[in-house]
Amino acid sequence: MKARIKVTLKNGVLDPQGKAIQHALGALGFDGVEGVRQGKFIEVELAETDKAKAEAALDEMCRQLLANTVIENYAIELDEK
Amino acid sequence: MKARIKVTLKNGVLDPQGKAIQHALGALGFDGVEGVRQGKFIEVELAETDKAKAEAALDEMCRQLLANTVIENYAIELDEK
Amino acid sequence: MKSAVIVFPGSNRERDMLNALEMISGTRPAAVWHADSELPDVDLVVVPGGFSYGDYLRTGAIAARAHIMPAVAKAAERGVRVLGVCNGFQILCETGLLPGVLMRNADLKFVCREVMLETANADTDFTRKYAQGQVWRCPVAHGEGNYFADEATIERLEGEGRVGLRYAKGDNPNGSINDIAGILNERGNVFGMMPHPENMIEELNGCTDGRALFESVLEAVA
Amino acid sequence: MIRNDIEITPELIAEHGLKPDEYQRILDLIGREPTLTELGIFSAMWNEHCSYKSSKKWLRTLPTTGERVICGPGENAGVVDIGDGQAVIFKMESHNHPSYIEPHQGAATGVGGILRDVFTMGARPIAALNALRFGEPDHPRTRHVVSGVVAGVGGYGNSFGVPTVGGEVNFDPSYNGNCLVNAFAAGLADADKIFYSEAKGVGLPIVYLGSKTGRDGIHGATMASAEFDQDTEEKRPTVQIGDPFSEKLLLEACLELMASGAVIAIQDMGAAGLTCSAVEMGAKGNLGVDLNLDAVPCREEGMTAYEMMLSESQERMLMVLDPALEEEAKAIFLKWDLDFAIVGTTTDDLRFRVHQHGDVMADLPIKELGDEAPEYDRPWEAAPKPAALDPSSLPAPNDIGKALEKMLALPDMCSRRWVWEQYDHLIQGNTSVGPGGDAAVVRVDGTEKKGLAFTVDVTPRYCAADPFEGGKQAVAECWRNLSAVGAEPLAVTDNLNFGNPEKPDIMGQFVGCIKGIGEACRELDFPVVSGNVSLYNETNGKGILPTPAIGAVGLLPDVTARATIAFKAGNEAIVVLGETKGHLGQSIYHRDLADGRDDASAPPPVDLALERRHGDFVREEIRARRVTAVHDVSDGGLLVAIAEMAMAGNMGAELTAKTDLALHAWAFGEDQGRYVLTAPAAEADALIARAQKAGIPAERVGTTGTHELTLDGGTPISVAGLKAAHEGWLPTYMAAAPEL
Ligand SMILES: Nc1ncnc2c1ncn2[C@@H]1O[C@H](COP(=O)(O)OP(=O)(O)O)[C@@H](O)[C@H]1O
Ligand SMILES: [Mg+2]
Repeated sequence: MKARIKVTLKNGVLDPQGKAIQHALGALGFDGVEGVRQGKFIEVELAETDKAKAEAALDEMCRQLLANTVIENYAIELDEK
Repeated sequence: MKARIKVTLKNGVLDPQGKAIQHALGALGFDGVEGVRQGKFIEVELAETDKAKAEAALDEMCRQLLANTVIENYAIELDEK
Repeated sequence: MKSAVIVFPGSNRERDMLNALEMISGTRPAAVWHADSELPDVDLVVVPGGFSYGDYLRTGAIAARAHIMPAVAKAAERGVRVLGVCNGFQILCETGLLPGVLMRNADLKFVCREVMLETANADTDFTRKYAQGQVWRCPVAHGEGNYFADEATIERLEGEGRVGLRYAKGDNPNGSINDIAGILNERGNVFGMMPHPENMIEELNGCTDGRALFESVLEAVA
Repeated sequence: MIRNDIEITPELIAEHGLKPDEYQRILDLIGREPTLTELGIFSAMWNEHCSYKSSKKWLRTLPTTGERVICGPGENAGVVDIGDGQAVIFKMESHNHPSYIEPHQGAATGVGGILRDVFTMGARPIAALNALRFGEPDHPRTRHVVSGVVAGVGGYGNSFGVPTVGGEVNFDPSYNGNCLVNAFAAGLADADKIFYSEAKGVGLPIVYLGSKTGRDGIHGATMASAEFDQDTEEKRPTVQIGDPFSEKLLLEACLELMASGAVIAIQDMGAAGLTCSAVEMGAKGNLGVDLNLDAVPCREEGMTAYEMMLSESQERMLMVLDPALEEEAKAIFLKWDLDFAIVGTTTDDLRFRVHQHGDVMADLPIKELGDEAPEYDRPWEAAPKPAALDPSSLPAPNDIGKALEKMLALPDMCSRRWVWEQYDHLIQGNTSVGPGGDAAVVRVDGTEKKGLAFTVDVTPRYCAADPFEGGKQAVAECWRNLSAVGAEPLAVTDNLNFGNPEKPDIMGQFVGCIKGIGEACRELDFPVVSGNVSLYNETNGKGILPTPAIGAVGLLPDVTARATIAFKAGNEAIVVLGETKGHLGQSIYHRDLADGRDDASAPPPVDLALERRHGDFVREEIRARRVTAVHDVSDGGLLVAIAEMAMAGNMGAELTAKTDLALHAWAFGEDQGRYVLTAPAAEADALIARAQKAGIPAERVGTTGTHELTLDGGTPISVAGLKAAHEGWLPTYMAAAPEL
């Protein structure tokens, strides 16, 4: 089963990368870029075939490793089979 | 207008982070993780209100900066207004 | 030798490079600001190490789009020697002056230590003062030095003698493919390398093995 | 939106860390109830961190002056003359609590903060060090904290571009819930171009520089805002994120700005950013300050005065500007893509006024905010002086070689390579001795041979057993480490980490350590020029080991005449300087090899006169190039020191213990004031004679050579084997649960 995880910074947490990208886009002549936030996009391939179990496992993975829950949120999306 | 961009490594491109994550998940006791790939998730806030124009601009941004098209693919998703 | 060192916001080994070039060539290089669009008339352009633009997004990505870079590309086209060290190597790859990409170190950690380098091709403008196969000391200091390119590119690089430097056997600090530490462009006038020869040039550094790299360029442009 | 006219309830006061009597003091001072913003300002200014209310009385007892001291405590960092019109500027600061909550960012912003302290004074940072204390290795959170902290320290310094050349790492259960991250930074400036925070001149613009203000690190406010802020869907994280890239820009812009002559006074925004920096600048200059918050560059919308005044967003500065140079100053900041905003003016009425949206959000007497902060003479209780340990109470090891190998692979004794290889210790091209030796040595940029040496030290288990001796020892060990590379010790900075000062026994530890530090600094002419206090380091009512980390700086006229610890050649004499008495109380041997975790006996005493004599002698020998390697004897004792020299040089030695002591006491005793030196065999007698003439016990204990250590003709111990054990522990430990 395939899962896609988005890890994004919580609101209000400074995002130096996003800031630098926004600035670079401006320098390249792209106008009207009002904000950029950079997060992670993680694709995980699981042997598990039970959706509920996969979801639970992924949630644990996010908590324990994939996201830093002090400053990041995460969202899990599972492939429908 | 808000856009979400996923930047992912092309097939066959080495992904040290993905590999390290997979390994770490194994060490944490998560079984059956068969593959992990890490990409980026970039959220862009645009002043532009015309969807087609926004899309074109975002595509340019990806080509010029946000993705290294030699090794990365990108996908743009625009908020429906 | 007249040389120029490009300075980006976030560059931080440009002073090391300026000092090294001055010490070895006897002439203080010009420091060229990223926002300029022209280069002085020089024999060598160096893109130095550091964290240009914080290395945010991808290492070297934002710097590669800086104002000055088209001028660097043009100089390279004219045959001017271009050397990229560490972040400079990453930037040259991002601009396309060199093929491939530098990914995160295989263990995901920044590494600063001395490694042994092997001169894989001593017949280049950047390595001629080393003997073919010579093994020498040089420090590395990077988090993303894991060189990668597709198979065809690697084959070409290897086949055309464009791998100038390799990490000596068993001393690859980052997982780089074929132990690649430094590569050339097709024409042989653009060289990118992860290690820091500019930090290995005087007694203070405990060893002067890095000098020969600069002396090679010096000789090439003489 | 937090309103400013909220009712000030006892709960709100408590949430701001103010005691009822402290609140009464506020009422008496201003004659009315404070606004919420004012309460926030008081809580920031009067907390332990800013006001030093529990420690001030004792800090005053430290010696802070000296011939070379240009500026002692009271500014962002201490300034010491190093001749030739140059000065070294340095300080150490803790970021303990943030690093436990979010190890990577906590440590990173700790490094960022101390670098800012240094370049705020006009210095370009040239070296960073870090003293780290973690919980016991088996504690479930330790690995995560180690990995994050190290990545954070490295990530910030590497990107900023300062070499991280030294530090220390310890593991102890007392840090399980409260790690210590103490960051040291030193910079270089011309002695006549130091910048201070004292505002001068009335009606001058106050300028905000650097990154924008967000809602980072608003501590007292978190709870308050949870209450007032019902419709926020997620609890606001208070973690500050470090942006080394912006800091690097800020450095370059500030140095350029200072060179332009536009800066009258400058102060970085650290803890309680805008509040502390503005109040300090005004109060020091006997001036008032009017702030207009509408002009403050903000990262988020709708920030209240309260939030802006307490935000701890990083990479920001405040300065008083010469108005004649405003355009020039602004151009510099724009060039570096940093914010530059005039946010206030200096006034002559000694008020601290904060305006927003046309309202006065705070109007307070500026001097009193600092001067009238509570100061406590907290009750303290000295622990009884511990008795010395009877050495015969400790069993001898079955095999001294095995014991040595085990010792070298202990968490507290193993190689820290795994840590410092993640730090760029070479950048700037001036590193002469990097991590792994006694003190780091960095050439003074632009000079041919002049050098500075740096070290940070403290032995918390000694401080716990006897705070006074432990305090002395921390200073003495710094002195020794500097001397061991050939540097003249100049001055120190301190970072005093303790538990809850409201407990008399903890306060007793604090007082004892300060007294010991003070005595050692006085005896060694080693003034304290800056420092930082971190209290309330405890979990579930249990304090950390008392950990007064000392950072020290020394001067070398010629870096080519510095010493390193590695054996250089075979057939050289190994000479021990100082008396070996086999003191095993509080030793690593006792604690970790003889089951002495609960040892309450006395740590090794420190004789300061002898320290000075021995250090002076060693330094002279190094400078005269008469010795080939030098290492001081500390944790683990003599045999460990020799083994470290052997491992560093990949070379063995034949050793003889000419002693009446039990072999393990000779090998592992931690008597102070000792050094191991090597010199060509033919010169050994002369070396010993010189030492004895100087009144220093000196004895040849062996000869370098081969690839093994042999003690008294016993079974040879492979140096490679020792090295494998020594180098192996930390990477193996960290590999067990990889982190990203
Ligand atoms: N333990 C100490 N010993 C000596 N000086 C100290 C100590 N603690 C703090 N100081 C001095 O008190 C002043 C205020 O310290 P601090 O608030 O930590 O500085 P900053 O505002 O730069 O963070 C500084 O000049 C510092 O050097
Ligand atoms: Mg400060």
